[in-house]
Amino acid sequence: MQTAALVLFAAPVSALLLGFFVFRRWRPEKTHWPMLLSCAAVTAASLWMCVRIHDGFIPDNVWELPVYRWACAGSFVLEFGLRVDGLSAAVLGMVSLVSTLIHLYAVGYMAEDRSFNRFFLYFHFFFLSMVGLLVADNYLQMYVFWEGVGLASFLLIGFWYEKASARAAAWKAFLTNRIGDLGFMLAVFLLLSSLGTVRFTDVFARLGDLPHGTLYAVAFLLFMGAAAKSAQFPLHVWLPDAMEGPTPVSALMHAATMVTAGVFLMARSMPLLREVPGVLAMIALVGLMTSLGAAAVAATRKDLKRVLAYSTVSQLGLMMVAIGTGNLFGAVFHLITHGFFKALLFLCAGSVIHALHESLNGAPTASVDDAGGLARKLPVTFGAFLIGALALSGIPPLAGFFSKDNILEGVHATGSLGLYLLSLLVAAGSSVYIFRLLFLAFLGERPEQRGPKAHAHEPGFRMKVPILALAVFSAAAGTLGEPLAKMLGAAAPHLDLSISFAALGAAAAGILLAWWAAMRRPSFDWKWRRAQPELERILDDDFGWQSFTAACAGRVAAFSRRLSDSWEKRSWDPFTESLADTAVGLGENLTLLSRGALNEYLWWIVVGASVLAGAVTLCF
Amino acid sequence: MLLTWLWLAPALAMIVVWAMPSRGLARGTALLFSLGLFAYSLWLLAPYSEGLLHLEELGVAGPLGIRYRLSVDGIALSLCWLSALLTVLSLAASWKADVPNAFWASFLGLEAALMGVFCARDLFYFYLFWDIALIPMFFIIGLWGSSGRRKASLKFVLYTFLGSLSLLIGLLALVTLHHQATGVWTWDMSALEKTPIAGRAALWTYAALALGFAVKIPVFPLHNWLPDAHTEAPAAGSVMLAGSMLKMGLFGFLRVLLPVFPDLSAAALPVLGGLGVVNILYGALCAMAQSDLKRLVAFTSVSHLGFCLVGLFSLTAAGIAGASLQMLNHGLSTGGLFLLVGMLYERAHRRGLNDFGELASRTPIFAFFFAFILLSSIGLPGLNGFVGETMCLAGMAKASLPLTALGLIGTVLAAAYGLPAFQAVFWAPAGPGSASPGLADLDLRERLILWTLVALILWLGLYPRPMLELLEPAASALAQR
Amino acid sequence: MTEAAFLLCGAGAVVFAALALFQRTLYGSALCLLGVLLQVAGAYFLAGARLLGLLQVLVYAGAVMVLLVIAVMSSPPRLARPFAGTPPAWLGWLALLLPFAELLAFLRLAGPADGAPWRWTPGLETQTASLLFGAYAPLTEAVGLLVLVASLSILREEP
Amino acid sequence: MISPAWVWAISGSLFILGAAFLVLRRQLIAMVIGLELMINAANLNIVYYAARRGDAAGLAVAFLVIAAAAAEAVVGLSLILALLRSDEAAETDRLQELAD
Repeated sequence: MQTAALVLFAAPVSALLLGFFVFRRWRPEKTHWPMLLSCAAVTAASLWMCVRIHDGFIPDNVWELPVYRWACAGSFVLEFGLRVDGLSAAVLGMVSLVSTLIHLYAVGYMAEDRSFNRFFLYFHFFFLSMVGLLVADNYLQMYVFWEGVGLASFLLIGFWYEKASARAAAWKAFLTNRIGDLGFMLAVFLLLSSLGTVRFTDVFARLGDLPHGTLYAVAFLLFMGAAAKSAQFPLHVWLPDAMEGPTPVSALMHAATMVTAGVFLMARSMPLLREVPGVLAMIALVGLMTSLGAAAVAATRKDLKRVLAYSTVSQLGLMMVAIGTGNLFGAVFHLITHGFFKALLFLCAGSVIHALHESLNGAPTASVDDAGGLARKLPVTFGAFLIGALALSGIPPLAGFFSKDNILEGVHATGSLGLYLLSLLVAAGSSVYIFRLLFLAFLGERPEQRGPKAHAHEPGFRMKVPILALAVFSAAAGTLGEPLAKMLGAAAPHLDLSISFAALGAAAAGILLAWWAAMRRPSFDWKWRRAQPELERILDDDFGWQSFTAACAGRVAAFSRRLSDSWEKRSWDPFTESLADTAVGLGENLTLLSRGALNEYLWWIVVGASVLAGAVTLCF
Repeated sequence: MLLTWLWLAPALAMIVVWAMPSRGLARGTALLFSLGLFAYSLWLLAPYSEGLLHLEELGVAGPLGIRYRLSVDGIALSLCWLSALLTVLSLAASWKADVPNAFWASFLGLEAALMGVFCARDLFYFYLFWDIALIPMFFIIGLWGSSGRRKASLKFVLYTFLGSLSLLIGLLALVTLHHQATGVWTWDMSALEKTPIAGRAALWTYAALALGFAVKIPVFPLHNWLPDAHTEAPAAGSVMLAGSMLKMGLFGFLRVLLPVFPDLSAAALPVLGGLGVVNILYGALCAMAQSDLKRLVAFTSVSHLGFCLVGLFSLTAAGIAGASLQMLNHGLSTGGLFLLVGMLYERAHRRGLNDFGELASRTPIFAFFFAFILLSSIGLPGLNGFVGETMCLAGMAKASLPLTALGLIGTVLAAAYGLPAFQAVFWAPAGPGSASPGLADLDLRERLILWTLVALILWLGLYPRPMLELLEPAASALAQR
Repeated sequence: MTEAAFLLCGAGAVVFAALALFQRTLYGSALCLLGVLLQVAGAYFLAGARLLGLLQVLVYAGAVMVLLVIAVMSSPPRLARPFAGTPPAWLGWLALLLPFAELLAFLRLAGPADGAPWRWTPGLETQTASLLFGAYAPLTEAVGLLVLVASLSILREEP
Repeated sequence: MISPAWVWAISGSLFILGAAFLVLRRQLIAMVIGLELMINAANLNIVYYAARRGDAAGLAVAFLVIAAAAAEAVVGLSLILALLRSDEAAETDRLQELAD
């Protein structure tokens, strides 16, 4: 295990150093080789760790290794260490697998981009931070890599920094994450000041002596951090704009790995959350609200990647619902399967954009208007997209069915019918928007679509291999249920037939609705937009939330301008400088006294003498 | 005599450099000497035992118990290193400037005064060096600054003199009150610790001393001199000003106020801690709205020192160690930023944010260094800024949670002023009148300077333990009181 | 009685001073000053300091007034007679004759000083004289020298 | 026995009239006159008390005061004469600057 952990960190760091110092100067177009090698090494190490933990070689599935003492200060000691247990090994396995495939895909996708080297440096830096985040053994170390991931997303979203929209999206993503990190950090400080330590084992062991108020606050603040990173309701504004980045970035970070960090944090602090049922209920509610809202918006978007982005937000909401209902296994299982099929969907969208490259003239995303009838031109991509769509909507043989079904069982077990029905609605919604996209983009052409009548070509071999691999994984991931349950020490998943049938029915209903809307009435999608422009604007604006956050940011900026200009420049600065002028003015007035009029001098003498005399007489 | 050399050597070197016949010679000796002094200050760690290095007392007790006493503890030693290092870097950075010998001499003079302040054990010598430090900085800003230097240097001097006046009043009051209470004339800091003075008199002395130090840290209402002084000072000047002169105020709090009035400091926590938080937020908000790069960096240093203040007044070992570490970090990252802005100004003679366009593609090396040091200054974890801020706020979390939360908002605002500035200068396309086209990338000398800074930032960020162990005993000693 | 006379002389001095203030011409003021000086001299006599009174008349009313008159004469006409007109004649007569009238009136009414209710200490003046040239000798010499030096200031060095 | 208040009244009014002269009149010569008045007022007072208490020293002082006043008047008037000779201006509001 020691060596595996060492490989986890040594490989990416050495690849980065090689890439930055060696390849950047001499052979920038070859930088992907060290990166791919390190990805392979990390995947091997993590899979090996999964096997070790699965087979029970590690006592009670937790392996810890304190590395070094980072800082000691008075009462508390901050140490860096590694902790690999069932949860982190499983997620690490999925993350490293998906990252390797997406790295491979990115080689093809970014082949002709001029800053190829810079892209891979940032990409691999993200991979390093993600790995670091998953194996951290205390909250502070997790926070360090947490912000590292945030920085990587800033750099990668703003990769094509010539475009103003990319710059704005990058900055928006980083700022929203920073707001979430504020909560995370405050929770860390709360723990530090009350318990004196932030190591998971110590914190969960001494949960008892935390006063209930602090416990409640810590749980809420941790959720705030997770909400920012996993794009939950109040802080989800950055994810749709994050599609400005290149597609491999959207695939890896904003679909499979980075956004799941929030859910991972929640899963990691499950013992703490279980102490505070109120927060759990709140998490379930927020998760449900986010997934419903995102599903509704996703079903109406025209841009390929935006639909997938909102779908990610919706699926993450579902995972949060699972966490909220205390179903840790369901959430993690869905996280893993979602990682596979969402990455697959994004990669297929990537090849579509790559294929339509000429007609898009450089736009990072393709709209449904540009696509249309692609199935004939891109058969492989269509097949993979179909598998991904089926997995996402939860059709039995594929992965989505098992994990979503488990979540629904968890929700059903809580007994609240409303929650269960709404979750079913979310399941239906997810199949609606993904199949609408499938029908619009791949099958049947519409008059409004400027689709590739002539020349869409299948993407290169290097991009096809990862797509096919991911297709296989998203098909087979369903079987991962039992081993994952064993690793997490949770109960083995059993299929409750009634719930699975209900879920299957919802999914089928969704597909039928999508088929009816897209295929039976070809131009329905464009007609209702013209009919209700108002509805279109609200949905585009996230029910008004995007403009609200933009307005808040604008108000803060205006306050800062007012503070620095009107207060600093025009009132406080001149005030202090005016002190000098008043002193000078005082001096000048005093000089007027001695203008040379002798009589006045004498007059002052007489006045002075009389005052003195008066004082003397007063004294005696 | 070890410590006396620390300030006496640069003073002598100042005279020697001033008298040098040729400018090249003066520049060379100044740089070599500052390197030597830096090595010497590092070597000073060897005899450094637990707690104080050692008490150097020379001569006989003068009138009113004044005696030439020097001593240095972990915090003071680290600040000496910082000033020595920053002098080396600023001298190296202004290598190409065509300036007379006096320029190099005044830097050495400034270094001498700073060393004096950090090592002084006797309040009288502390005050003496405190005021001497002002003179070279006045010349640096006044003679070699940019366009508005007259007003800025005058404002700087008037503000700081006001501060040192209040400091003098405070010191005199302290000593006389101490004499009345104990009948002993003494200026020695360790003797004055936990003075038996109490009641209104102690309050007024505390207020006077605090005002004197607050002007130097620039606490919120008294900070007007900082942006002007920085925008008008030459690059090397603002590195020294931000890097080590601002620390004199904090060092004063640390060395004089906390040990002498422990109970009052505890009582002053909400006031001064609150002011620290106001400093953080005010600095960050003003930085967000600046269009001049140097003024932006000046306001960031106001925000960083707010963290130090918060850490200091948490009166916990973690807080104080964090504050002293944050002083070092601020010296490195803001010093680095000023060096970078100086290099930019050296090439383009312009500092506006929107004067430059896609520098990332034109000067990639410069972009890398600027990004790295900017990230360290907005507190990206893994770099040094984060360590300092976390320790300060963790210390304050014990004392009062609302202040910690407000402080944390400061870190969010840090991202809000840091990244847009970075994007405007490096990512945004070059505007019509921008100065980007003709810019040359960094040459070897500049790269060397910046690599040392990057190395230090990374070392303090990833493995701050050795430095913390140096600061730890002094901090916990203060906290226990 | 002599005290009353003393006060009378003083009052006279005040009257003359007031007159001087409102004289339109410098001559007038100078004359009134002469009046004041004489009245004060009279007061000294009544106070029994006869030598002092004599000195007052001799030094003050004599020498200083002469200087003053010379200064007034040499001042530019516009200045000396700002409002055109000479000082009223009665003023001059009054200034000169009033002390004599007082002296006469006093001598006739009260007789010689011996009847003074003020219990003059006899030999007061002899004591002052011996004092002046005894204990205060250096002082009187210095004052004499002072007067000599002061008079040098009159010499006008040729430009 | 008249109360000293009367004497003080007289010498006080003499003194104030002298001061008034000094302050109100613009001609320098008038000022000198005012000065003489003030000195006489003071001298009157000294003599009165010297006589009342029979103190010879008082009278001696009075002597010296008269001598000093004379010296002072001489110097004053010569200055005024010098001024008159130079630019025919002996009024205060013409004499503003030290250097001409």
